[in-house]
Amino acid sequence: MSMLETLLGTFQTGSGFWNPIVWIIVAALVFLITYILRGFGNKKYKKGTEQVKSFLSGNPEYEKEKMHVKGSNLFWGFTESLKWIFDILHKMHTGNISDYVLWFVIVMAVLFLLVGLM
Amino acid sequence: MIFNIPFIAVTALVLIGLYTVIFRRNLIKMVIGITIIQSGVNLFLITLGYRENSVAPIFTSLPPGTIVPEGMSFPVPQALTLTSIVIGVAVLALMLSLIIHIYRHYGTLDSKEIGGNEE
Amino acid sequence: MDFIEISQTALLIIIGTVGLALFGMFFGLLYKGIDRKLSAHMQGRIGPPIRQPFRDVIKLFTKENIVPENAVPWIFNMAPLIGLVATISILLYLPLGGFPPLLSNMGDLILILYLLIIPSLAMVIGGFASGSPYATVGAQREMATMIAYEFPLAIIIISIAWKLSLEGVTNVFALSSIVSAPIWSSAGPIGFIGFIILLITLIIVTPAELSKIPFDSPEAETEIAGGILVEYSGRNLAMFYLTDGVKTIVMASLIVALFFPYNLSPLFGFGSYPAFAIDILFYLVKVLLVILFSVTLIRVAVARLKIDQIVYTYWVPLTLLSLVGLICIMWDQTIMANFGLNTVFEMLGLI
Amino acid sequence: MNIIDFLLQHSPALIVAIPLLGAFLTPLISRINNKARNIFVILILGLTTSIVFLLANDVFAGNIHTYVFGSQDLALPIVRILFEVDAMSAFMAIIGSILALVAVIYSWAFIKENTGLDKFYTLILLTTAGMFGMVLTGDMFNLFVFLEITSIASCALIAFWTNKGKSVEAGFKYIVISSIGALFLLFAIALLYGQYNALNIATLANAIQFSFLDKIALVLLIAAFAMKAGIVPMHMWLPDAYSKAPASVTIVLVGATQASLYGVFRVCFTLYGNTINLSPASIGWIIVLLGLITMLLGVAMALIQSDFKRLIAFSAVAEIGFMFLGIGAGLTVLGNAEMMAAIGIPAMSGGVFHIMNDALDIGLLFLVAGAIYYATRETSLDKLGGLARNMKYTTVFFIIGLFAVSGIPPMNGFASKLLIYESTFQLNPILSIVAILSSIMLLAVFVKVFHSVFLGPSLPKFKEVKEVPKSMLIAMGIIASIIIVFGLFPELIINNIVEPAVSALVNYGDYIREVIPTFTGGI
Repeated sequence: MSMLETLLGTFQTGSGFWNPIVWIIVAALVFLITYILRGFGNKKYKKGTEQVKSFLSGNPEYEKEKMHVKGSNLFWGFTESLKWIFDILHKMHTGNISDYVLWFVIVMAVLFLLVGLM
Repeated sequence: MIFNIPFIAVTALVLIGLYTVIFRRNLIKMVIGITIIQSGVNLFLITLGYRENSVAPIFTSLPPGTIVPEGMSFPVPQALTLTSIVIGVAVLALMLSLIIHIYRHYGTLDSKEIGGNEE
Repeated sequence: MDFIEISQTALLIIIGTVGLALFGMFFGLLYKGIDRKLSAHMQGRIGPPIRQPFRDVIKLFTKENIVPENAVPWIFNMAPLIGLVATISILLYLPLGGFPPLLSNMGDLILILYLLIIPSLAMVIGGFASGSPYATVGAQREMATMIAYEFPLAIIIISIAWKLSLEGVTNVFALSSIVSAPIWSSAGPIGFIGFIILLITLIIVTPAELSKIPFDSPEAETEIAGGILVEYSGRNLAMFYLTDGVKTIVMASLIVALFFPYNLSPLFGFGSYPAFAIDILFYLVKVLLVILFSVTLIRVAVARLKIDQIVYTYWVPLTLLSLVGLICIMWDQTIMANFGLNTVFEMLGLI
Repeated sequence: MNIIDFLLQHSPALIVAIPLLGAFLTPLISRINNKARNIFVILILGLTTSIVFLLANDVFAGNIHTYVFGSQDLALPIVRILFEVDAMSAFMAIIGSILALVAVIYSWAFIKENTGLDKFYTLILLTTAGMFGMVLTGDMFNLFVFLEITSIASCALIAFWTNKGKSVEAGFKYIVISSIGALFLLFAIALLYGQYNALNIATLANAIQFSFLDKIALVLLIAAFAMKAGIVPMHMWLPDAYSKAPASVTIVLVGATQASLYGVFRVCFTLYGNTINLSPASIGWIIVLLGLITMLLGVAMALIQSDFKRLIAFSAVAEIGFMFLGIGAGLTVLGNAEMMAAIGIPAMSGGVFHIMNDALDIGLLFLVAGAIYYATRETSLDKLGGLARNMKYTTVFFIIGLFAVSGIPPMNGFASKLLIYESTFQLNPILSIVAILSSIMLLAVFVKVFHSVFLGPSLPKFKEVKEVPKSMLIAMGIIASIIIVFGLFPELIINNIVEPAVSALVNYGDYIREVIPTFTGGI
């Protein structure tokens, strides 16, 4: 029994709790309920017909490469509205080894200042 | 004052080395800069081991009247320096061999030209 | 703990889980119907009957469940289920009415914050898995919205916990402690303003969490034809529909638990069953009010924002607003002790 | 004396010696054939791992192990090298051993088609030996030597694919930056030696005065180690090195980076532990601040990357910020028993636990990236797509890694991040807010990868792609199963592994007393 209690033990952080095992059990239970509920639904669809084509507002489908949105195009809205931050970051990363050493020296200088002020 | 000269030399060597690494664009020169920093640090180590009027710490052939161990210069800094030199040689060899490869691929030794690959 | 106790707890959890799942789905759909009716009336329409969402779900269950050829079937089918499961499991950590959370000592506010991510994440992954450009655009918008609103949301949650930790409350992130020590009671005048600011921010965060207008650009029907959900149909879409309903309840309950944890039963001096009944009723009314303000009113009053505007709204004005709230609370705590109204009056020689 | 006791007694030396010996035997063994060599290397690392576990088991029970090379006489404290293993060292050694073992299992198939494999395995074993030496040693100069061994060996590994210009370039950048860092480290060691005539960490910690020179040494030590650990804005070598190295090398590099992280904490807590209360908050706050910057900038850069491995490398940078935040928060309250119990211990448990979690999560993701590279010869996110159909197991491992690294319950990352959020907010609410934000952005980063690599329509050019060989799947499976176990039983892990390591850092007096019995501080 003590073994079981250790395994079921709640993880305490001092300000909160987290019990993974109980969550897993509950989630499995809910999964079962929803899965049964989902089972009442209609399973069928017509494979290989027009149905399974992607919806493109009636336009013909492009070749597969063009249907796949490229990784670097994702999060456009986010990078767009915070463009100035990303521009600065981009400028920071020059890829030049001299700059890497320069950053190291700068950080060291800042640390000297901070520790010296102590 | 005369005892401070090694420390001034150490500072100067380290700063010259850093300057070389940061502001020179030729990779070979950067490697030279690193070697200069290394010499500075090694000089610093060896300076720390200096003890006025001391003898070499070889127990079997001490001159008569030596105070043990105060009269002997301490062997540890020398050992450290030797180790550091050996490591330095290994690093130097590695860096130069990498530079050969870089030259083969890029046809240049300019750090700005080979560097600008950041996505 | 002996075997009988464990089995009793287990039984309670099982019954509670089943009950809460059904409760969440039923009231989620019911409130959805009320929301639609109310917003229709606000726009001068008659609107659908309140039981319309139930009919929608039943209709979706009878429709074909199409898996498009560009989709990755197992991820495409799993995503709606995972989303619904995670959403329902949050209900177990929330106090509902006079009842304490079913798993009160097994999960806290940060866990709820993270579990709230999972339904949106499931939608995002489901959208990406559909393999349709529209769905991909919608999904990446949803993800960007998620990063955007998480900033003010984190500020709100941490501020409340920080305030409670100064009050000497133990386990500040546990919902049961937050409910038992309502934040209004310990706040001074400036802190009160701070909490009102945080409440307003949370109410504006809610529509984005639920993908409602004006923050529904992931689903924007008029431009990307339903976005994330464009390829979903039949029972998979019904799952997302239910998730949306349950998530509305969850968000409203969270706001109720954080800001309005009061119950009516102590006021009337009821005990036992009448107390449960009146508390549950009062809770349902509170949830309705929260939904009215945070979903229906905003939805009717404001038009849809573009995605970069959404990110801007959350990262600049709302983050600054909630930081002002946080500063008010901190000021209340540290500065009021030294430079509070009493001290100021004393300095002016009024007292 | 039975064999277990013997092994345990000599384990600190054996853990370094066995991989070192194995490294130089590998070229000989590979004369027989490739299979024998692979099995030999796996056996060597398996043996080392089991000794690490044996030692760790004893150390976690509360015994600090010391192992003396040279003079046993305490009167001459310099004429010897001391290995000192406390729980933190053992914790780091466990991480290193798991990563190295997984790396060689993975390499079996991953690197099979390359030439010069005897050198490859030699270098892997050398890196591992250096890493173990760094975390086990009790001597500052020895630390420098092992750091250099690790740097040189891993530089050669980064540049292993010499037919690619970028790899060589990344290797060159790595060796330049790490040799400069190491030289400043040596400078700091010389400063300490010049003042106190000692190199032993415990002896130095006993004598240290926090004079002006000590402050300079502290800055140099923190800067050098932090650079090797990849702290923003000195992180730029890290994405280059991580992304251009073969995947099985990257996972060893993760371990080497974390050994440098260990260096920061050893210096702050043990070496300067007794004097850091002279300036109670400052050093801790500097560490916390570096952690916050690292988190935000790392994750922001990761968001805009378009190369799979480079993206993971930037998120590895962000993850290191979490450890700095957690452990730095502990450092701010060092010496204040009440605050330490309320804030410090949970925050540091989170930070230390996160070291382990980061190694596993980031390691798993790099292995997945390597698997994708192996199957498609492609790492650009713009060219990949639809691989979830062809590589089901890899997809599942990626999903586990995705959830773990972004701290979605019930994975291990959630437990450690929960500890960090729920303790640092008491120092300042902003700390937790930034941490939560970075964690969500990490999720966004990897969801982007999930879409662009695994989801979407099946591309014609990847029609023929097959699942990767078994050895790579086994390697990924080992890490994934550890992640799940850690996620499901965080309480067990915290109590049995993390808590001893944290208390070893906090009660730095025990470490010093093991060598200087008269030391009185650091209770």
